[in-house]
Amino acid sequence: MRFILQDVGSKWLFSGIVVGLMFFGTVSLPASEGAQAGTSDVEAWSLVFVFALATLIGLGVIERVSRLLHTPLMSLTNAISAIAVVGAIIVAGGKEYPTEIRVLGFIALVASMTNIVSGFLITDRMLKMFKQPGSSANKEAKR
Amino acid sequence: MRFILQDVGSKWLFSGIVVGLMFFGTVSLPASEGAQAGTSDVEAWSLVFVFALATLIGLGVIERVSRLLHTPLMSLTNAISAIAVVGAIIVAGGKEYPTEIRVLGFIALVASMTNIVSGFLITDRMLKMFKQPGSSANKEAKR
Amino acid sequence: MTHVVQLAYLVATVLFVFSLHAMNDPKSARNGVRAGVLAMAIAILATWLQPGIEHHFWILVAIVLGVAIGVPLSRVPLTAVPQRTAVSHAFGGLAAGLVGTAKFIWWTYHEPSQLTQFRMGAIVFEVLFGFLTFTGSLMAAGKLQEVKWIPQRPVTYRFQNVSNIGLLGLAFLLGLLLAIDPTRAGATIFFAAIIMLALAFGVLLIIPIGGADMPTVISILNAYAGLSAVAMGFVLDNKLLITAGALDGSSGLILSIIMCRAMNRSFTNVLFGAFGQVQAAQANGDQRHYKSETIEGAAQVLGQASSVVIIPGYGLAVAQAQHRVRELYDLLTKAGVTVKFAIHPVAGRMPGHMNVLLAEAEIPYGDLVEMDEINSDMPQCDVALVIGANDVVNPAARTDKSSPIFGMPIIDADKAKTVFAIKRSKNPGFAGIDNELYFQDRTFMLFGDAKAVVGELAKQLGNG
Amino acid sequence: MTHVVQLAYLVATVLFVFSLHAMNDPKSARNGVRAGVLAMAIAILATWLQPGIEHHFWILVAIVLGVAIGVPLSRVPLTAVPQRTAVSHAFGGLAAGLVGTAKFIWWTYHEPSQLTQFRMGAIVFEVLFGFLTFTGSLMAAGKLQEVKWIPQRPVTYRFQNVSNIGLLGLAFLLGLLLAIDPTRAGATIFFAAIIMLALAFGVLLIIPIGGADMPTVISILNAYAGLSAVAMGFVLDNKLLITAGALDGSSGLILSIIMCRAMNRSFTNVLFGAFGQVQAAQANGDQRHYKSETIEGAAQVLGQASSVVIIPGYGLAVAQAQHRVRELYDLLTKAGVTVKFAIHPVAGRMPGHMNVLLAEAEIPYGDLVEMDEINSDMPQCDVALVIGANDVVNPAARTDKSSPIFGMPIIDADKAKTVFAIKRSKNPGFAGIDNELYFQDRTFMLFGDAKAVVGELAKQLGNG
Ligand SMILES: NC(=O)c1ccc[n+]([C@@H]2O[C@H](COP(=O)([O-])OP(=O)(O)OC[C@H]3O[C@@H](n4cnc5c(N)ncnc54)[C@H](OP(=O)(O)O)[C@@H]3O)[C@@H](O)[C@H]2O)c1
Ligand SMILES: NC(=O)c1ccc[n+]([C@@H]2O[C@H](COP(=O)([O-])OP(=O)(O)OC[C@H]3O[C@@H](n4cnc5c(N)ncnc54)[C@H](OP(=O)(O)O)[C@@H]3O)[C@@H](O)[C@H]2O)c1
Repeated sequence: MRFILQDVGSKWLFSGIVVGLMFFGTVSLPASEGAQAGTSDVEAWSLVFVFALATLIGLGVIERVSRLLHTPLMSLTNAISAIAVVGAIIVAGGKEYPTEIRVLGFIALVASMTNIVSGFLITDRMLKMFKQPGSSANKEAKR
Repeated sequence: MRFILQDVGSKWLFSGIVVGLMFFGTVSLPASEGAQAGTSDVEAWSLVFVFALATLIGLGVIERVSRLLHTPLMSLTNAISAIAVVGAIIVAGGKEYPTEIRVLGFIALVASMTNIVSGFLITDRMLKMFKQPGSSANKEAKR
Repeated sequence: MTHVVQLAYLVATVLFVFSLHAMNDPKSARNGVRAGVLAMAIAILATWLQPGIEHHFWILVAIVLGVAIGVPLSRVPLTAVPQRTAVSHAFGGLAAGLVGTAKFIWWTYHEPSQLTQFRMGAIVFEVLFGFLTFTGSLMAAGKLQEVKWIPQRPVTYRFQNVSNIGLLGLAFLLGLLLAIDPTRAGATIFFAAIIMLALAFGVLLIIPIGGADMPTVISILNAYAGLSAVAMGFVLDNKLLITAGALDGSSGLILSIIMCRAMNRSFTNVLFGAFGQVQAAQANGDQRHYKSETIEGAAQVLGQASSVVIIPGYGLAVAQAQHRVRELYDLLTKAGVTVKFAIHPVAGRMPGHMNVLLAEAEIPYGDLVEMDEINSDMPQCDVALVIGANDVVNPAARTDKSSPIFGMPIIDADKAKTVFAIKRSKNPGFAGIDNELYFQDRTFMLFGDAKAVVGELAKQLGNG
Repeated sequence: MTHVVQLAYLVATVLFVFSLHAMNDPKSARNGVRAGVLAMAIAILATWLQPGIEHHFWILVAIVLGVAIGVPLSRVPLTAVPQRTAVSHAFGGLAAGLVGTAKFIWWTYHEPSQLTQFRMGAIVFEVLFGFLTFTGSLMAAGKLQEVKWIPQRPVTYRFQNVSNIGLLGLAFLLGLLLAIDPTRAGATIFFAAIIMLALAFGVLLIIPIGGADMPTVISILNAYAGLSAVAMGFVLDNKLLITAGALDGSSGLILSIIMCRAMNRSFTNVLFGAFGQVQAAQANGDQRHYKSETIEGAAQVLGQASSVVIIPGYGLAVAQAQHRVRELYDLLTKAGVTVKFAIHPVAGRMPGHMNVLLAEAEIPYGDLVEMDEINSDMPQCDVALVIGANDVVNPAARTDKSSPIFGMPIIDADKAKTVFAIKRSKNPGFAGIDNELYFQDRTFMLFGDAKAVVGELAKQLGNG
């Protein structure tokens, strides 16, 4: 966390705060209807908590990723961000949706699946190349 | 996380799973009334998510605490666990509660406040003693 | 208002995480305390100012009382820190248990429709962990404080483990029945029974554990106190309770793992092993021969060494010899000797014990070296000065497969060119076993109280 | 069913965290990929098997199509990895944007009561970030791939930054208005305008940024793609989307911080600085004098050295010389020379570029040393062999306050006893400035393509 405070400095903190405030503004506007429809206030805050905690985990975990692996890390997170696939399935397959909406979901699903497949495959392809010092492949080559 | 998997091994994982399952069992029992009363299913799961994420953060952060500071760490977390104060205030001060219930809250509040005050004070007292190598207090003593 | 409260709780959560994060370095650690205090203040204010909260006088009185008890509790001597921590856990468990009980009573008698299965399940956990932690921690504190009517030695009897686990299982069963039908007939009796079982289990869990295993037990109880706060969060639908409790729980978990690992024992062994019972039987040090050295001789050797490693242990804490050690450190450093302290993770009686002790004497923490780091330098070390340490320098852990501490990582004092060992008698340490180190050729004993012996060493060096 | 789905999402969340955690060591990294694949499979199945989901044929076709496009995309040469990543981000942004649009249309026309302010706000964020990432990433990929009709150089014009920010501000304003009253008259027009503005902003954001700054931009777009997934989670009330998106967002954030820090530049400077525009103007290397060395001479010096540090840079990647470097490494190692590789965090064109490249040639990663570690050893190093690196060894970063790279941490190649530098010409590197290193007394140039020169060096050493 200190990492962040030092380096990003004003800019990111600033934009973070702006985004946060906008969100907060949106959330805190007096709800125009009862709590039943859509996400209730408390549930919305639970989602914000989940977001904040996951970000803290992310910062902690990514900071410790080996410098050797930053390129594969980029493609791994790329694959993970294709989690949008979940939303795409819901829209593409939801029984209540008319075709024109499901077409949007279909495109989104193709796009996400592409990311998942290519992201994981290329990450693994790169990681396979990292040979442990003194591993057999390496010794053989040194022969 | 590997830390955990290696060392606690079967025992804790096992008890963790038992606890988790019991919880899950409790949660997944068919709700006997509508979703309005009490916590809804989805909201309950949000709380479980918050718990899981906070635990992951805790494991990551505590693992990195300096070995020098394990004793102060014990008293610091001790103070933090006095967060039960929040529940105690709600019970002690809730306007709808009868006196006999508020007495329980009162005792709980005294107990938690004791922990907060003594926990933070003693932690700070211990931390104050840790002198940086070559700090002025130290140089003076070396004189 | 909900939004303000929830935002406050979110800020408090982040501050708590930051607080623990800051403990990764002594330089930033005090900021951690500040962040923790701020977070707690925010949490208290946000809760208090909610519209549903009245009876401000009650709250105020409780807070004043809490401060009045808390301040003196924070002034205990450092040797009493483990007991204080245990008492604190007892308070924490009590608070969680009482809040759970209050909510149960309220919902059962006033708003039964609110008592969902989910909430009932959470209340059962809260009350179980809370009250178990309450009595368990009080027992642990008693053993550590060596209160007269609490036996220090492990107390064992036939079918102990079976009956304990049976008790806990019964409590769980009752809890499950309650959770299935929270408003069943006799719910209050079920609930009362669960409380009684939890209270009893707390006591019975600690009885078979020896006083010296208490630090590990306290850490586990710490985790339980955290879990009871988590359960309270589920009951009250309060995310701050969940996050703070989870942080606390993981801290207790990791500290107990570290201790168990550094002792090469398992949780099961600590909790059910009745360790320390056989202590007296195994030691037979009196039959063997020790070489002694005079203070003058030892002071001379120390003064002529080029590197000295001091290995402190529980005896240093008992004798409160840290300030004398500081004098010795200053004199040797001034004479050009490199002095390092080798800190074993479980030296003393709580994690980090030696670090706080030496920090109290203002020894710069840069000279406190962890076991793994110093061990590779031990063969180059001229003098290893063992002050009140025993098990943590016992080479049997490396060599003797039959030893109860076999496999425990130790500080390799036996590899130093010369070893001086300060202890009062021929008695063994916590694990109750002989220490080969004391019998080896290069080891010389300096019998006596650590404070006195180190003081005299310093005097000799100062004069000479 | 809710419970099964939610449990599956929780398990997937934990697996994703584990997946990233495993990347802290190359040994465990492939387990990380496995955990990620497992998590994704669980997430997909849990979602698909929900009762509300039908039209399985559509889903199946989409998945097959995705696989059909994804597999070839994963086989691109390693030099094209940055472009591939950018294209992927574009897909990710597109998916998020489309899902947001679909939900907006559905709720507006079919279930307006469901379109709460909270959801509307989240949809606005999702669509903004999604479509901005879509066009922005496509532009970035184009610049990296050096597509003809996308200008490589930064394109600037008057009031560029002001108008860009104005555009974004307008989109935010429309979003705010929509969130205040989601079912207002003309909501669809507002929404369409937001999409257009986001698409336009994505293009305009990238136009003023030079091709070589793209890696940093890609990382920032990565963070945006993550944030759009988070917003989608808020829209769909789906916690897995939130956690995975947040992990992704923090990864993008941290990688861009690392790059900015290693270049000693700020985000603002990368995004709005139009860096690289003035490139040609500053270089005047042609007027100064270089010392050259023959292949034979250099091979001899290398063979007689006792320690060689190889400093690879972007040129090594361009020339695809890694396998030749491997030959050289083998020959030198066999001759008893200690060979280490000094890896600068931003050598090449993406973070960790050199590591993957050298790993491809099966050079054991134990010999790849980070900048901070190797710098203290540089004065003891006999030969520093700079292969296609320039800015990362430019001592002006340490000494010349007026240099655009002043303050950037560099590898101290200039402190080695002898320096050989391989490059094709007298042209400057990415920052477009002269490099004092090439003019110093102990530096000898080996002009030519990296692959050819290193190959010949190896041949000489092999024969000699
Ligand atoms: N730190 C933790 O977190 C923790 C937790 C649980 C268990 N433990 C256990 O505690 C033990 C710690 O090892 P240790 O080497 O520090 O201590 P130890 O093995 O208990 O030995 C302490 C030694 O100090 C001597 N001593 C006691 N009072 C003294 C005095 N006033 N002056 C001089 N010497 C004195 C004792 O011998 P005399 O009686 O002859 O003087 C004894 O040999 C380990 O077995 C560890 O597993 C530690
Ligand atoms: N890695 C990242 O994540 C990242 C991200 C953003 C920006 N950057 C920037 O990229 C730069 C990286 O520094 P760097 O030292 O690696 O590269 P550089 O400064 O761009 O220099 C590359 C050198 O390689 C030479 N070269 C090009 N093709 C060659 C070939 N086929 N054979 C031999 N030499 C060849 C070039 O000279 P000739 O043309 O004379 O051959 C040039 O001097 C830094 O300024 C950094 O800030 C990096």
